[in-house]
Parts: sequence; C-alpha cells; structure tokens
Amino acid sequence: MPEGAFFVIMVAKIVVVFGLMLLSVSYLTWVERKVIGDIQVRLGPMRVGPHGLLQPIADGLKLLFKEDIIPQAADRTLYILAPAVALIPAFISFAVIPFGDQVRLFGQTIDLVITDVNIGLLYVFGVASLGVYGIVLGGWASNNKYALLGGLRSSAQMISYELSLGLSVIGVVMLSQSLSLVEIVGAQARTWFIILQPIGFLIFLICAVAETNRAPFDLPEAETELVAGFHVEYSSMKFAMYFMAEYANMITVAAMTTTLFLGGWRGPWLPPVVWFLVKLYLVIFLFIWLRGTLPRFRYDQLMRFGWKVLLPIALANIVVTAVFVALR
Amino acid sequence: MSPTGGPILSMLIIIPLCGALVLVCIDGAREALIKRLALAISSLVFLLSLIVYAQFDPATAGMQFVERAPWIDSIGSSYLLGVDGISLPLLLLTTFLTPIAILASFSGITSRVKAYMICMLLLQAGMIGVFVALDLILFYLFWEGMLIPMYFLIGVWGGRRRVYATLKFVLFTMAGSVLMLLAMIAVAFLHQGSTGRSTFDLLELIGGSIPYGTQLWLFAAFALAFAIKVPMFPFHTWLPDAHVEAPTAGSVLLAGVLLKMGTYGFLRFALPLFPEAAAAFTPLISVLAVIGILYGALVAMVQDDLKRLVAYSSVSHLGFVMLGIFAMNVQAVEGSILQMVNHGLSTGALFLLVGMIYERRHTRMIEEFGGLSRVLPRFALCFLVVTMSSIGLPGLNGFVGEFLILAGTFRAHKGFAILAAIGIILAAVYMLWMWQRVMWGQSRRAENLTLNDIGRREMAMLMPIILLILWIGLNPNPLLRRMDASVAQLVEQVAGSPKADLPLLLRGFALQGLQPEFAHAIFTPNSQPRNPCESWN
Amino acid sequence: MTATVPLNAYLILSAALFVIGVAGVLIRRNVLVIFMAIELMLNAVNLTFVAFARFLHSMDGQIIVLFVMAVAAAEVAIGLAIIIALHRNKESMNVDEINLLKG
Amino acid sequence: MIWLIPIIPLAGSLIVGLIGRRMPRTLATVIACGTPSLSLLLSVMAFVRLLQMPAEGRLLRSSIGSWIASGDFSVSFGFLFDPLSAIMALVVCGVGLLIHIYSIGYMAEDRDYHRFFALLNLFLAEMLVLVLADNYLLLFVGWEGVGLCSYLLIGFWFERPAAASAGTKAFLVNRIGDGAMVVGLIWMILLFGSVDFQTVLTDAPTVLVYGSVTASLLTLLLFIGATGKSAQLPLYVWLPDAMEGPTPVSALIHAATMVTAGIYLVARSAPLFQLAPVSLEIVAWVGGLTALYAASIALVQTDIKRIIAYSTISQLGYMFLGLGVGAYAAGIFHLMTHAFFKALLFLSAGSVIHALAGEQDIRKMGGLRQFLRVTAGSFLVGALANAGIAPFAGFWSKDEILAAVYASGHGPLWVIGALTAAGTGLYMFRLYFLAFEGKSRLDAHMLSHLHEAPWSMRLPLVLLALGSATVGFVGVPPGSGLLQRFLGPVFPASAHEATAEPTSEVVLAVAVLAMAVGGIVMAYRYYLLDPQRSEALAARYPALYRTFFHKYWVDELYETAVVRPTVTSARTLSELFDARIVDGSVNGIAALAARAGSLLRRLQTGQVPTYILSILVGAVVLLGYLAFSG
Amino acid sequence: MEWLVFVPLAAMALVTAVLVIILRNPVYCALSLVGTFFALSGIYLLLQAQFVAVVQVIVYAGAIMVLFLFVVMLLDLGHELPAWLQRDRPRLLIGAGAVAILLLELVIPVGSWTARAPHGPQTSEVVGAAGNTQLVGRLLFTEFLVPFEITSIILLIAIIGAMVLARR
Repeated sequence: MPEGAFFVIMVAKIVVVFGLMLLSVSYLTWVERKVIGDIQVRLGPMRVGPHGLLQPIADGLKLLFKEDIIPQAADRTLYILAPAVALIPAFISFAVIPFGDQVRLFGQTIDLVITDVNIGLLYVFGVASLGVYGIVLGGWASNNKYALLGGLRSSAQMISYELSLGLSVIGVVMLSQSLSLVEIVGAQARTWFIILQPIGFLIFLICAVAETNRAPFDLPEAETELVAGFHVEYSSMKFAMYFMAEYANMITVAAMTTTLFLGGWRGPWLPPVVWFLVKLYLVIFLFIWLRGTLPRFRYDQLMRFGWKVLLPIALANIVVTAVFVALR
Repeated sequence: MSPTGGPILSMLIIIPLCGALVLVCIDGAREALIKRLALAISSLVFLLSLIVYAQFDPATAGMQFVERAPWIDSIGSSYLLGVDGISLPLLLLTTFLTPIAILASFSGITSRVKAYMICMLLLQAGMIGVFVALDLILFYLFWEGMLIPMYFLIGVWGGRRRVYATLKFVLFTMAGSVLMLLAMIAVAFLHQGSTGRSTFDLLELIGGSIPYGTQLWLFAAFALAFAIKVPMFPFHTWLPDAHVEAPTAGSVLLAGVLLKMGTYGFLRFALPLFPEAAAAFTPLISVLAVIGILYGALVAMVQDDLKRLVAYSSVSHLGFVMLGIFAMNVQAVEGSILQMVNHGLSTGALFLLVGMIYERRHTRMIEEFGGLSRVLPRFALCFLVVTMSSIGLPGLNGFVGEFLILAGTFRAHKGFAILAAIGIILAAVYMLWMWQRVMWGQSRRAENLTLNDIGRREMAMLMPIILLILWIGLNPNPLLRRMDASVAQLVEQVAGSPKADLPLLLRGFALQGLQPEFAHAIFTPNSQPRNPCESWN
Repeated sequence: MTATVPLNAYLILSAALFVIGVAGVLIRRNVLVIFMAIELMLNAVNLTFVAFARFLHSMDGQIIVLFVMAVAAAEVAIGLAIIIALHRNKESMNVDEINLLKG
Repeated sequence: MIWLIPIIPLAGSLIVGLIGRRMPRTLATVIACGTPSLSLLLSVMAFVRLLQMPAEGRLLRSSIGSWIASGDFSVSFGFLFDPLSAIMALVVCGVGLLIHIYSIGYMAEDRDYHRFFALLNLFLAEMLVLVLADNYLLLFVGWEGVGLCSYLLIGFWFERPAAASAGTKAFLVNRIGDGAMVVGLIWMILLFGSVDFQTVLTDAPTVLVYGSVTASLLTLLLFIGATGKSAQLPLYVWLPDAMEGPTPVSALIHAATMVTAGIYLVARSAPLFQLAPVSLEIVAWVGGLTALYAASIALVQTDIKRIIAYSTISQLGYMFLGLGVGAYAAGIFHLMTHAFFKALLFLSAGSVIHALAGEQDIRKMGGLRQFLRVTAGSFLVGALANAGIAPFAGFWSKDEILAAVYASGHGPLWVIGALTAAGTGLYMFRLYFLAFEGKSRLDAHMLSHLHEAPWSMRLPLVLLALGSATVGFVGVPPGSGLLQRFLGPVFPASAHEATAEPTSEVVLAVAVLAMAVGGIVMAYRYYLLDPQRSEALAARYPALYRTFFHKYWVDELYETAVVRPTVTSARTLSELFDARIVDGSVNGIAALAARAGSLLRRLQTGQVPTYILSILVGAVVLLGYLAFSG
Repeated sequence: MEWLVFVPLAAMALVTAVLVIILRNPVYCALSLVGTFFALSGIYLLLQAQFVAVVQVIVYAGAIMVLFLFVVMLLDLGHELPAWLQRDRPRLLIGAGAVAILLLELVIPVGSWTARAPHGPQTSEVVGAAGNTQLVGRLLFTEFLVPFEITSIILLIAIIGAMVLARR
C-alpha cells in the first residue's frame, strides 16, 4: 500500500468515525429523551422539527450562545481545560474498536477499524482511566464544595469500578488469547462471549454503567444532594462538552460491550457495520432503559457493591475461566 | 545415612519445630493441653535421641548419622548434620534436659503459657541444631537462632530486671558471634583460595593449610565468641544477671545446655580448624580458665542470692572444662566433655531446686532461709545429692569429670592442675556454706516452717537427674567409650602442632598478623573483576 | 543524524529526569510534591530499564519496570496514607516541620 | 564375695533411709543393725579363709567391673582382702556393730532415728569401701564418702548452729587434705599410669628413685590428705568441733574408724613412703608433735567429749609416729587397740551424757560412780588402756611404738612420746576423777533423774571393756606377736621395725609406764585429793594455762589468717572487681556506644531532604566506584 | 524517523518534569507529572515496549496520579513560596554538584559497558513475532514467578497498611 494512500485512508477513517460519533452523541440526547419519555408515558421533545428531530441542533445552538461564566474564585486554567480533558478520552477510545470486517474500496483493502493495536483492550482501559481527570479537575477547579465533592466521589467511584471492569474482561482475554480487539471479535466467530462469559458480561455491563456515571450510579452529579455535582458551575459550551463526553463515553462503552461480548460486527445476512450499529444501539437502549427504571444508589451502597460484591465475583469468574481454559 | 535409614537427626530438629507449629494452632486458653503437648513432644525427641545413642558406633571416630543436602549452593553451604563422640553426650543432655525444663515450668509459668511453650520447643530445636550442625553457616544459623527464644524466655517471663539481663545476654553473645561469622567466611574464602572450591563443610575445611599468622586472628575471633558463651573470665558478667532474671526452666537450659555450646564450639570448630593457633593460645586460655575456676568460686562464696551463687559456680565449673579442653589429651578432653554433661545435670538440678523454693517463698536470698532440712526432708535429700555432685564427691558424676580433667591437665601442665585442685576445695567452701545457711541451722523466717515438701511432679523432674548423677558417677564408661575414638582423633589432629608460649603469641600477632592472602581474602570477595552488567542477561 | 536513537540518548534523558527529580526533592517543602519528585525519579530509572531492555535484546528490563510500577503503587498507597495521617496530626504538609525522626 | 561386705550396709542404708519411716521401728532397727552383723560375718569368713592360706600369699580379690576407662587410663571397682584390710575390716565391722547396738538405746528418743541409722550404715559402707578398695581412686571414693557421712552426722542436729558449723568445718578442712591427695593421685597416674595398689606398690622401687624429690612430694601429698582425715597438725582443728555430733558418731567415726583412715593410707602406701625418707621423717615428727600438742590441750579442757577428742588426736599422733619410724605394724596395732578403748571411752562418756540429759561439762559432774556403776567401770578400763597401763591394750601397742621410735634412733621423739604418755595419764584420770569420783556437784534435779543406761547401751560397753582389756595380747610378745606376724608380709621387708634388744625394751617400757603412772598419781593428787591445788597450779603458770585452755589460739589464727582473708578478698572481688571493673567495663562499653549514638544522633535532623541528600551522595560515590573501578 | 518522535517526547518529558518541581500549585505539579508520564509512555512505545507503555498510563496516570490529586484536593493545600527562595543554598549546591557527577558517571562508562554486556535473545524481530505482551506474560509467569508473587504480597500489605493508616 503506498504511503500516501495509507495516509488518506487513515484520515478518511478518522474523519468518518468521529463525525459519525459527534452526530451520534448529539442525537443520543434526543434518543434518550424520547425513550425516557416513552417510559414515563409522555412524548418527549416534539416541537423542534418532526418528532423533535431538530431538538439537538437547537440545544447545541442554545448552549453555544449562552454566556460563558467563569466563577471568580475558580482556577481559570483548569476550569477551562477540564471539559476538554473529559471529552478527549471519550472519543479517542474509539480508535481501536473494529466496526466491520475488511472491505475493498477504491482498490484498497481497508480494515474497518481506525487502527488495530495488539494491545487494543489495554489501550481502551488506559484511555478510560484518564476520563476521571476531567471530572476531578472540573470539580476542583470550580472551587465549589458541591463540585469538589462530586469530583472526589466520581474519582473514587471510577477507580473502584475500573478494577472490576478490568477483571471482568480477563475471562474474555483468556478465551481469545489476545488483547487485540480485532482478534477478540475474530475469536467470536462461532460463539459470542456472552454465552461463555455470562457473569463477565454482567459485571462488565454494571461497571460500564458506573464508569459512565449514569443512573443508577450517577452519584457524582446527584442533583438531590450535590445540586449537580462536579459541573454545577459549568455553563454554556463547557457544560456541553461534559454532556458530550458523557454520551461519547456511553457510545464507547456500548461499542466495547458489543465488541467483547456480543460478537462485534458479526452477524448473518446484514452487512457487518449494520450489525455493529444494531448491537451498539441495543446496548445504549439498555442503558437508557436502566436510567428510566432504577433509582440511584446511596454512596456507601455503591462502594460496598463495587468492592464486596463485584470484585469477588469477578475474581471467581477469572478462576473458573482459568480452570476451564486450562482443561480445554 | 544413619543405620536406621531415616534422617533421625533432622527429625530431632524438626519434631520440636512442628510441635511449636502445632502449639501455634491451639487456643491459648487451653493451658493444660498445651503444657502436656509440649512435654510430650520434647519427651518424644528424647526417646528418639536414645535411638541415636543406642545405634551409635563407639568404634567410629568420624561423623555418624550424617545427613547432607544442598542448601545454599551459591556459597557452597550445605545442610550437613552428623554426630560423633564429642557431640553425642551433649545432644543427649539437651534432649534429656528439655522435657525436665518444660515440666518445671508447669507451675512457675502462669502467663502466656502458649508462647512460653513455643519458645521452649524452638529453643530445643535450636540447641539440638547447634550440636549436630557440621556446616559452618548452618551452625551459625542455629547458634544465633537459638538466642531468639532465649531472649524472649528471659525478657518476657523473667524477673524484675529482665529487660536489662536479656539485652545484656543477647548483645554480649552477638558481639562475639559477629566476629565469628566473619572468621567463618574468611575460613571459607581461604579454602576457596587454596582449593578453588567454596565450601562451609567443616569436615572438608579441617586440615586446610591456613598460615599461622592468619590462624591467630581467626582463632581469636572464634575463641571470643565461644569464650563469651562459655563464659570464660572476664566475659562472664552476663551470666549471673541472665540467670537471676531468667525463669527456672530458662536457667536450667541456660546453664545446662547453652553454656556448653561455647565449650563445644572450641572442641568442634576452633581447635581442629586452627590447631597451631590453638596451641599458641593454650597458655593464655589456660590461665584464664584457672582464673575463672578460682575467681568464680571465690565470688560465688559471697553471693547472697542463690541463683547468683549457682551462676558463679558455673563460671568456676566451666573453667575446669576449658582447662581440660586445652590440655589436649584424651583424658582431659573426655573429662571435659563428661564434665559438660555433669555440669548440665548438677547445675540444671540446682536451678530446679532453687526454682522450687523460689516458687514456695518467692525469694532467693540465702538469708531468708535456714533449717529447711527439717521442713523439706525430700527436698533436702535431693539437694544434698546435687550439691555433692556439684562439688565433685567421688561416686557421683562430678568427680569423674573433674578427676579426668585434672589427670589430663597435670600431664600437660602441673601448675594449672594444682591451682585447679584449689578450685575443688573452694567449690566445697561455697556450696557447703550455702548449704549450712539454707538447709541447716534455725529457720530465720516463720514462713519457712509451713512450706510443703516437694511433690510428685517435682520428684519426677529430679529423680531422672539424680539417677543419672549416680549412674554417671558409678559407671561413666558407656559415655566415655563412645567418646574415645572421636576424642583420640581430635587430639591427634590438634596436639601434633607445636606449642607456643605467650610472648610468641603476641609476636605472632604483631608480625604475622594481617598477611597478604588473608587481607586479600577478606577485602576482595571475588577474585574475578566484577562487571555490574554481568547479571543483566 | 542517524535513523535510530542511540541508547545514550535515552540514558541522558533518563539522567536528566532523575536529576530533576532529585532537585525537586531537595528544593520543595511540600511533602506531596516531594513525593511526586520521587515518582519522577522512579520513572527515570524505569526508562533506563526499558532502554537497556531494548538495546540488550532482553525483556528482563521491562519485567523489572512492571515490578517497579507495582511497588511504586504500593508505595504511593502507603505514602499517601501516611501523609493523610500526618496532616491530621500536624496540620502541615511542610517537611521542615515534620521531623519526628530527629534524633 | 568381698564386694558384698561394703554393699550390704549400703543396701541397709538405702532401705532404712528411703523407706525406713514407713516400716515398723523394730524392723528398721533390725535391718540397720543386721547389715553390720552380716558384714562382720562375711569379714570373719574371709579372714578365716585368709588364715588358711600360706603366710606370704594371703590375698583375696574380687572385682565388680570397670569404673572409669579413658584413653590409656583405667580403674575398676576392685576389692582386695589382705591382712591389713582384714584387720581394718574386722575393726570397722566389729566396733561398728557394737556402736550400732549402742545407738539403739542412745538415739531411741530422737525423732530422726531412721536418718541416723541410714547415715551410720552408709558410713559403714563407705568405710569398708575405703579399707577394701584395691586401688587409690576407689579408696578415695570411700575416703570422701566417709567424709560426707561424718559431715552429715556431725551436723545431725543441724538446728544447733554449733553443730551445723562444726559439720561444715569438718568437711572443708578435710577437703583441703583431699585436694592435696587428689593432686597426689593424678601425679601417681602420670608416674605409674595406674592407681592400682598392685601396680603402684610393686613398681614403686623401679619408677621412683630412693630419696628423690618426686617420691617425697608424692608421699607428702598423700600424707597431707592423711593429716586432714586423721586430724593431725595442722589440719586437726575440725575434730574437737566434731564432738557436736551424737556421741555414738564420735565413738565410731571420730575415734575408732574414720580418723584412722589416714593411718591406713600411709600404712597401705608403705612401699612408697619407704622410698621417701624425708617424708617418713616428717610423718614421724608431725605425729609426735601432734601427740604432745593434743595431750597438752586435753589437760585443761572441761568438756568430757572434747577431752576424749583431743586424746584421740594425740593417740593418732602416736600412730603416725609409729608409721614415721617404719613401725607400720605397730601403728596398725595401736590403731586396733585404740579403736576399742577410744570407742569405749566415748560410749561411756555418751552414757554419762545420756544419764545427765546432755550435760557435758565435767566441772558439773563428780561422784557419778555410785550411780553409774557399769559406765564408770568401763570408763575406768578405757582410761587405763588409753593411759597405757599394763596389761591393758593401750600399753602393748604404745609400748611397741615407743620402742620402735627409740630403736630407730629418734631420741627426741621418744622423749616427746614419753612426755605424752605422762600427759595422757594425767588428763585421762583428771577426767575420770572429776567425773566419777569425789563429791557430786550435780544439782538435785539432775540427781533425781540420774539413771543407768539401758541394756542395749550397757552391753557394748561391757564388750568393749573386755576388748580394751584383752586385745593387746594379740601383739604380745612385742615385735613378734600374732598380729605382727599376720601383718608382716604386707609391709616392705625393710620396714620390719628394728627391734631393740629385749632388755632395753623392758627398761623403756617400764620407764614409760612409770611416767604414765606418775601422771595418774598427779591427777589423783591435784584433782581428787585437793582440787584447790589444781587451781593454784593454773594460777602459777597463767600463760601456759591460757595457751592450753585456748588451744594455742589455733582456731583464732586460722580464722584471721585463712578464713577472714579469703572471705574478705572474695567479697572485694565480688563487690569491687566483679561489679565495678569487669561488669563496669561491660556496661561502660555499652554506655560508650550509647554516648556515641547520642553524638551521631545529631546527624539525624529529621529532615527528609537531608536524608535524601545523603542517599544521593552515597549513590554518587558507589556508582563512581562501580563505574570507574572497571 | 525515530528522532522525530523522540525529540518532541523527550522535550515534553523534560519540560513537564521541570514544571513538576517549579510550579507552586500542587495540582499543577501533579498534572505536569501526568504529562511526563505520557511522554515516557510514548518513549516506551518507541522502544517497542507497548505493554509497559500502556501499563504506565493505566497505573501511573490512571491510578497513582489520581490518588495524588485526590489527596491534594482532599487536604486542600495552600501554595508555597517560589521554590528557590526556600532552601538553604549549601544543600542545593551539594545536591547540584552530586547530580552533575552522577550524570557524568552514568553517561561516560555506559557505552563501554553496553558494548561488553551480553545480549539477550529477544531482538526486535523476536519480539515482533511473538508479541511484546505475550513475552512479558510468559517471563512474568515463569522466570519471574516468585518476584511476581512477592509483589502481589507487597501490594496486599500495602492495601492493608494504607487502610490502617488512613482510618480514624
């Protein structure tokens, strides 16, 4: 492959993927409102455009033009930097997630993944572990006690659940004998890992929800006690960035779930990319459903659950899987 | 391998260790069970050691029941055990005294019984290890390791000034042993230098050609460690303190076994490894031994604490042992070994007896007693036998050892033997004077009149010792016969070297002290140039 | 300029980082920052290991780095716990005021 | 079979001592007195067998087995029964049995009846080991063993402080002699490679040069041991104090048997002493001087037992005198007769004390003959024998010794012996007259209690009195009596005492007898006829009297010259040297370390950056070494 | 080509490292340190140590520095004076001198050492073929198993220790 072509294809993939992601993120807000609306037996946004389809654009414009307030006592640099720190990891995780098989286009064989790193899974975790900075820094830089508490809570929560998250996928790694996401998908040609790793899947799912700070684990922004948590001071575009980060994270996590447990882009009849998106949105729907259904945890319950329930189960899962793999 | 085919020496070490482990797992509140278990374990070890005794071949001079296994290959140290005629009596003494000491603790120890018994079993394992280890590093391991339980025995269950005493004991001993460790390493390096093989195997190291000047230094290092343990005058002051503060069983084992490690060390290591240096040091050490005999006896005479008195008497008795060892002929050395056993029995029993009246009266001051013979007739009888054994009454064990030592010493140096004979007189002085004040006369305190005579358990502790005292006194040959071959070999190894006198010794230090090869061995650990990157492969 | 970066470049970088770490320890008063400087020094060492691993064709260096990281994690956990405890007792993060070890 | 002789009393001792309290008293008594009887029986049987043998080969041996074997040295539990041992064994068993019987009555009231008999039996066993052993080391076992028994029996009434310290003193003084003896034994091993009598005594002429220093020193070391046991100058001091023990003990141990062990040792070692004329000379002089010295002290003492004790010392001196001039058989002869009459004297004294409920001061007695007829009679026989009045036993043996002294050319020693004989007559009869004759000085209370001893005490008295009167005839005619012929082969040929011609011997005997009688007459005049005159005599020579009375201040001398310096120096060593200097330097080193630590402590600023800086500098140095050393 | 990656990363590492020790606000220090870690991670990638690189991010950036931040924020530390005004000069001078020597010591002999030092079997080709992570894993669970287990015990102890220390 000529170097130029490689470069072009690379850029193209990046542009397409991130463009789509941005779009998804913005429309995810609409989806969520719609689904929640349905769950709560109401209609959700209906005014802007048909079925409120243009609502995200309107929201975006509104946030863009609102006054950007920086509190007097805030640490300006970090205050500004924090939303970006939150957003970037959310997006770049996607770089290693395969969303389709190889396709031939313009005479080139193109992998439908931005880059296949042999330690892709670790990369995702590495990047995911950075997400916490945005929240912590935002919370601290606001110089507001609610914000700080929200930030600290979130960091504690994310570090705690990251542990179980990581442990829950070890079973998958053991079964697929690889850290590369492409190969993990390849390993699921016959059986999805959700079948082989039901417990791992459940833990992963729960932890994923916690990692994204979504209900029922949305303690960092618990309105009732912390007003709005770490982003209480944020407004305008910075607030939008946090918002986007959350939804981008949701997509990433859903994509990971798909890739690790649901066979990735694999599926009969339909093209791989479609399969991938279908599974992705099913998972996202699950997230939204959860939010519409479950009440919020209390903080101590949350921590106890993470350390005393999920962690041991995840460890047990690893042991069982290891025995299984060794005997095979 | 032993005639039984089993690693019986290892068993002797491992059983108490396992026993300690078992005790760890038992609920500390079940004191009766713990006590009985500890007693049973140590008795089992004693029974096993009797097998060693029975199967020991008196005709063999070398090591028997040898066990060898690789241990720290990188420095050539191995797990090497064995007994010969020199260590066998001491091994038996150890296994014999430990159950008695444990039995003695049944009433005296009321707090932390579990920890105490664990310490006793660990101590037993360590002591046995010292007497059977034939690898320098292994020996050192046991030698130092055994300090730890003893440290706790004195430091936790001791008397009022226990912390002072136990620190003094441990630091004193450590100070000596560190130098010994250095010397051990030096010996191994020198051996490597001459043969190219790194080893700590004593049997292999003996007979190595270490230059005279170097030998002096190395011998001095070993001798210091052992002399402190013995203890020889003037390194003895830890002993009275440790004894006074230690619990009864601690004193029994301290006097009965631990002190023998020093004298044993001379016989097993210092003399055969450095025969010429040993010959050069003989005058100095003999003089110190004689001073120790007389000094210990004189100082014992004026003590008012029974335990202190017995402690100083140990200094005197062990002076005899040292004198015999350095007379370097068969009678003297056999007498010394026998005297080690005798001292273990008689002094051990003395400490038991003192412990018994201490438990009844909670004092050890001589002036508090008097006329105990009337109140405690059984006690008096036992005490009498033990006292007589201690002052060397013919027909009891003490005499045989002392007499052989004197006979051998006289052969080597008449003056020392005559001075030592004065020690025999003084021994009678302090023991009988004590006896007169404690057991005879009128009781000086009303409390003494209502004491209970010793009971069944206490008789069970004393009777074996007393029977042994009589048995060795009347028939020491079974022990002596087992020593004969080994001692003869040792004497042959050592006595062949030329004798030197004190001035020559000092000159040897001054002129030949740090010889180049010695310095080389000490300061450059490895003869090849070192490259830090070597290990990064 | 050659195509590959030589070992010495990594070593010099590592040394520079180490030195910076040392300087940090020496000039800062805040315990936390000193702690960070120590982490910096550890990282400098790690770099050396990885570089040697690469140039000596041996993975051992990388393994060591992993161990260093694990131990560093442990160290940080304990260290921070100590700092919190210190802060509770002394209300200060200033090393000049923390001299309980003074003989 | 010989070995049974000492073993039987040993068994008796163990039985009576350990379980005697749980058996009926009669049974215990039977056992306690039965064992000496058995031993006596066995001894007599052995003696008879000995007599059936040819005169030159009279020897029975028996060995239990090896005792100590180490290297080239070995010694066994071997017993030997030759004429010398036979005499000793018979005396020990015979007198011992009588004293056992006596003790039944004497100790009847004592609460430690069993202990007493156990110890008595044990003593007998040890004494028999001593006299029957076939080597020096086994002899030493008995030697120290009897010492132990003596110690325990002197301190039998240990609650009396005097008894307790007397026991200790006896043991310690003996121990000094024993120390010398041990040195002698180990030297013997070096010289002969053995301690067997057979080997040593046979090889002596080849190994030792006649008159050499070695021979002298070796024999002197043995003799020092003997002086301790046999209470000779300068180690006699324990014996008078030993009278704190029960009287049967004094009779058995401190008169008849144990104290004669030294005599036995020297006699047994005759071939050795024969090679050391200097030693023999010393033995003779020590014996002679002791005899006179002790007699002089006995003249003025007031304690009935102590007078007899000094008399014992004096008589032992006679025996050594005899040995010293080579008259070994005469020494043993005197030993034998002395055993009878001295035991008799002590037992009689014991009877008196028993009757007077413990009173021992003769100044408070007087006129006892009318109350204690048997006792007085037997005492008189003993006193006559002791004073050497013909034909009682003491006369014959003492006469033989003095004759030998004279014949060997030791004129001065003969004079000393003769003077002692006079002194003996004087102090014995002073005792007799003051205690048994004259007016009674007892108070009324005493008088009402006065009673003659029970039969068990009277019987031994009578038997011993008979013996004291007649046993001397075994040595008649002097020099070639039954005894001398029996003992003859045991002693070296050169040691057969040079007998003076019969006429001069008779003259000498008459002279000595006259002096003894003179002493008795003097006693009669001064103490019975006119007691005031004795006080006037004392007043006329106050210095002499005080010297005698205070026993030449020897106890005080030893106290200040030996005991106190030892204790003081020991105390100084303990309190100053040991605590301050030895232990002080130890603690000083520790303090030094602590001081150094407190100096070094300043390096510990507690400032973490400082520490890190030091680490850094250290790292630089270390790394520099590694980097540039190659 | 490698230089193009190396130089910016090295520069970033140095700059952020310097920032760590001169910035007054501990939060900024921590963030700078995170920057250093990232730069180092990049360099590790350059050195074909992908696994280490990622672990560097996960452990250091993701866990350790978050803890730091956590503590900084929890304790709410004030700002200190500019660093170079605080310290006594001698110490700084000694430190600087020692550090200079250290640098020399490190750099000068290293060339000669590496030339002589034995080379292992894991050339970049081998590593490329087998995979960095696989090799690390294999070594970790075979040759370095014991240290690995010990490390896990250390971590366990650290957990307990931290909990005990930080309680109350």
